[in-house]
Amino acid sequence: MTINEIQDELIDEFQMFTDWMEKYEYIIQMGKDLPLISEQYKQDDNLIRGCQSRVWLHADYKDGKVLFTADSDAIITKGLVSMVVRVLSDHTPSEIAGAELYFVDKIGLREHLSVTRSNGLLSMIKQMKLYAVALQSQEK
Amino acid sequence: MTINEIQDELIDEFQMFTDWMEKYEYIIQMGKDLPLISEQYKQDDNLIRGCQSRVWLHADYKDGKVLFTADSDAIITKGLVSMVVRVLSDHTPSEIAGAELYFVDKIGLREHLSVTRSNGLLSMIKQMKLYAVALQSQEK
Amino acid sequence: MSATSTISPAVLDVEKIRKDFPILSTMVHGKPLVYLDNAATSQKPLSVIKAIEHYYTHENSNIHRGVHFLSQRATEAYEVSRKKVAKFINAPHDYECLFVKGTTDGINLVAYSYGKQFVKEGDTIIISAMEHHSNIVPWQILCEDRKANLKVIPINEKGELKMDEYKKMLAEDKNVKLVSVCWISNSLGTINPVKEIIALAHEKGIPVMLDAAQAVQHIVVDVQDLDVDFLTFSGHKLYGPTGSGILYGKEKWLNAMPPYQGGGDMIKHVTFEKTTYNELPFKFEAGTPNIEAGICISAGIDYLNGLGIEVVAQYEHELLEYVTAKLLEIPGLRIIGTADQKTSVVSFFVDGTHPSDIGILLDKMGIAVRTGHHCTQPLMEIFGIPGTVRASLAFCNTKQEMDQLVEGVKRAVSMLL
Amino acid sequence: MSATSTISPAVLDVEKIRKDFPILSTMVHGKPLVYLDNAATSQKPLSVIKAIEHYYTHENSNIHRGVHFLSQRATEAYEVSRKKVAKFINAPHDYECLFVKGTTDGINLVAYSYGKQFVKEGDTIIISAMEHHSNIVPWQILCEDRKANLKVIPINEKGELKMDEYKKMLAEDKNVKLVSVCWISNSLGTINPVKEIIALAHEKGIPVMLDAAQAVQHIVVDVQDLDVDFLTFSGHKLYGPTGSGILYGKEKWLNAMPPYQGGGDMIKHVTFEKTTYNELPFKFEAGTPNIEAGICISAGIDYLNGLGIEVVAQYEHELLEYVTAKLLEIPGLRIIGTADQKTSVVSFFVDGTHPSDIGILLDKMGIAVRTGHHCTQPLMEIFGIPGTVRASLAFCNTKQEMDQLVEGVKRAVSMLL
Ligand SMILES: Cc1ncc(COP(=O)(O)O)c(C=O)c1O
Ligand SMILES: Cc1ncc(COP(=O)(O)O)c(C=O)c1O
Repeated sequence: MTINEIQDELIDEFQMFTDWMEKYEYIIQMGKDLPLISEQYKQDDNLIRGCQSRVWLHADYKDGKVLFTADSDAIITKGLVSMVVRVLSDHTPSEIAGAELYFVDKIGLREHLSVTRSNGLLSMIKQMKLYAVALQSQEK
Repeated sequence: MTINEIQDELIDEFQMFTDWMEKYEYIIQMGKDLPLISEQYKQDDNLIRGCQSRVWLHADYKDGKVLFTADSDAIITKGLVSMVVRVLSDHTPSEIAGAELYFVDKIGLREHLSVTRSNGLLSMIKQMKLYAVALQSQEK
Repeated sequence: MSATSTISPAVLDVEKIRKDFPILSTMVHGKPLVYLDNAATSQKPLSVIKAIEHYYTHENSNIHRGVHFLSQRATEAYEVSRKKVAKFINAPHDYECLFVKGTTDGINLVAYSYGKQFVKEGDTIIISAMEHHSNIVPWQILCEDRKANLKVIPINEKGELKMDEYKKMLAEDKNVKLVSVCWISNSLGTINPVKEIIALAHEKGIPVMLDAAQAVQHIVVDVQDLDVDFLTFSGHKLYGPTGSGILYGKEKWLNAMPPYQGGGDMIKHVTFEKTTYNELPFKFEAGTPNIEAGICISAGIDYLNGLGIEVVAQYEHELLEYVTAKLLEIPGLRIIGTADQKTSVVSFFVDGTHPSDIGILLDKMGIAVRTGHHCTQPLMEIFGIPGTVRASLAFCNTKQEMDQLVEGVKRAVSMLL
Repeated sequence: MSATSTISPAVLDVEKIRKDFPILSTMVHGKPLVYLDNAATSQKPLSVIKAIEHYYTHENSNIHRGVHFLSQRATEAYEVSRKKVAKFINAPHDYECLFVKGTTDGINLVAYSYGKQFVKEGDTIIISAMEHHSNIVPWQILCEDRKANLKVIPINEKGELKMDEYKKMLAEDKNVKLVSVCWISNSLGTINPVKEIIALAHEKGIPVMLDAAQAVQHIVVDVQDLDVDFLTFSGHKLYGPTGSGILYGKEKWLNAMPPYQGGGDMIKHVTFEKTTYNELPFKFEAGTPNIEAGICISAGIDYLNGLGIEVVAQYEHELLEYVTAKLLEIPGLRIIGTADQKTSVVSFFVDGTHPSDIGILLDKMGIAVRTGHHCTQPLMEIFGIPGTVRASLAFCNTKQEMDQLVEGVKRAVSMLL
């Protein structure tokens, strides 16, 4: 699936929820599913410090594709993080670098990407794109 | 005449004016009448610096009474100064120290005594009272 | 006071009071707003909003230097406001009350100007372990610049200052130049024994600064009774406009200190060779002041005075006791800050959850709380937690809102665990 | 342009514009207000007053740290405003635009932080002879602290900078660390050749700061075109609230400078041992900002943009030419400041009178002008006068008001002489 197909799939999944609480229950559920990163990568080097919660991000490069794993100490952030990983992971650096993440807005979670720096999500996406750009320039 | 009699006299004199311009014409007239201080006293020691205009004040003590002379480089201030001198000069230190200058307010010139520090009038009155208090304590 | 006691409705007519605050009728995500972030900033009564509007439609003008009508009018309003502030904290002289931007600005002013004059290499500044970053970082900067030491009064597990340690510091260190502590902690709600703190320092001739950011809106302030040397607070937490604040300082200190900022209004005479500074308070008020804020900070004070601060304090205290007892019924919930003397702030942590998760879910229920470290990171490290959920109360909150908070937390926790 | 030329009414519909400013219908001593003190502070259009009201009734909340709805809303409004400001001055990045209290605060910030990092004993700061006290005193304090030198670019009798002298200073002094001059003089109206000033300094690698307090409301500002290093202005002179202001600084300088104030929001991580500072712009915005001012400064900018600053500039220039010619018909009246490039300020002195006398009498006729030294005492000494009467114009003034001013001055002079 392309990045946008995954985004559309996510938007679809959220369409069935009629109120905020249901949405967040689903996000929390995604956050609870399995650890997203192996413990060895939960170290300061991989830490993205938001104002409130912490996010760890690790990138692997394999067969021309970037594989992301991530985690957070806050479960809602973790749920959000898992969505972003689902969307961006396993794509080529140029796909990732060029991706426009519209799903967050469409699902109604724009505030989590806002300037308030209340969580590490925005910094995480930035970091993922940086990795991609770096790998992209290696590719050439 | 007592300080208050002079104040009342001044209030009376201003009663006949119906508008601001006439009032100020009269004040300017008072300002123009004769220099109020001899040149030798127009020196920095006797200078009270307001934010806008400068006022010079000199005090003599004679036969138990304080004689004030004063001047200013702005003519309206000079007019105001001449009124205060007329009210306070030639009285005993304790009369001066205890005087309440209600005439300024009654004539409608309160703004000239305001916190805006736009002229040296307020500082001048303060200074006159300080002289009086100093002489008063000598008296005892 | 037990959790089930009713709050006497005779004390304050809260429903009527709430009508004075237009923003309280906001709908958030389809729910009525429950505003429990009063310690971050207070909402403004209509009288304050109207005072601002009145200023701009009837008085606006630059002050202190103009001879014209509007300038005189604005200057008068500004200086009358200063007098009201002085009366509010019982300052001996109005010129000891400087208009500043807020608490942070007030502390920085003292750190800079007092520090420049009085703090040398090897000297010590004492703060406490429960300080807001605004009462930490300015002293760190000063101490780094001067090679001075920053010492920290520790706290016990209830979140109270260890006064014995403070006494030891004063006894052992001959070079303490200033003590600066908060009156009330913004993350714990602890009311510190400031009168005793001041008296102990004064025995050694050491001045004391109080960060009263969380105090002025909750308890009676009397700087003469306290004999405090510096005290600062923010207008925006006191029902007044953002960008307003007060630094009270004893005349003797303010006179001995060099100015902080240079510019218009703070000078007497300027030449390129030599500049002489103006008298108090102007020496410390460089540039065009925030005239709106200066005038309207006292509109907030008027409003509070209208209710009566003792009545407000009592009501807020009853609310706090009520909500605290209710919250404690939630399994796994720990109250952070359990000092014997407390007011208006309840901070908590629920085992197995992250504060920000609870905050996000409460927000979706219309309940505004603050989550995180509340600008007191060192304090969070002492308690070993990433932060807390903090509900901070004011007289415009109701018992019903306390119930909503408790129900909201229960629901959030059940979703998260 | 001759004095009798009519001002094209097509340019601006001033009568309509005046309705946007509620305060302009004030009666002063029974006369309609003629407000000619715009350089001291501008009046506020209704849209700005409404924006303030809207903030307090719909958005008020502390920003940057809250997860709840109101906090997010206020934060968004605040950061959107920063973007508007950046666009207004064509800053490359919005985070190079710091919210400050005003021009004085902006200059003090640079004097402190840039000075701390870059100015050492024996270094030189260059200012000019026409600076406002706010662009003199902070440098005096810095130079005194650091044992550095303050050098002053002299002016000619028209009130223009002697550029030759400036070039000589740059050529002869190898230790110049900063040039800080006003773009437009508040007492003379002179528009300085800032692009040339900057280019000359940059040839030697010296950064330049512009005091744009009197510029932003009258001419188009493009910091990239100027290539200026620092530029600061006050919102209250730009139709915005008091206590608002902007300091633009190039990223490379702001990153190299230590923070100014310490406190909440400007830190990344605080421990008692070590504190790491936040990124731009937050590093320089300690404490709860003046949120109202930050948001509403751009309401003033929006208003001005709505009229079009080129149109405004043209109209104001025509007014200035008109009133200048008329005033010169009064015997004994000297215009102070007759630079070839001038805008919106006319300062004058009438032989045999004191400026404050004229100001008091004009006030009684409802005309608000400023009298005195306008916070430029050294400049008054150069001209050998105690001060001037200054009429400062804005787009909401009319030709008829110019006539009233001239008639008023005539009447005042006839009373005084
Ligand atoms: C040229 C100039 N610089 C600086 C200032 C100071 O601005 P503020 O008082 O708003 O800080 C002013 C305003 O009076 C000014 O005209
Ligand atoms: C105890 C305490 N000190 C200082 C501050 C800083 O106040 P401000 O941000 O208004 O400058 C606050 C407010 O957050 C506070 O609660």
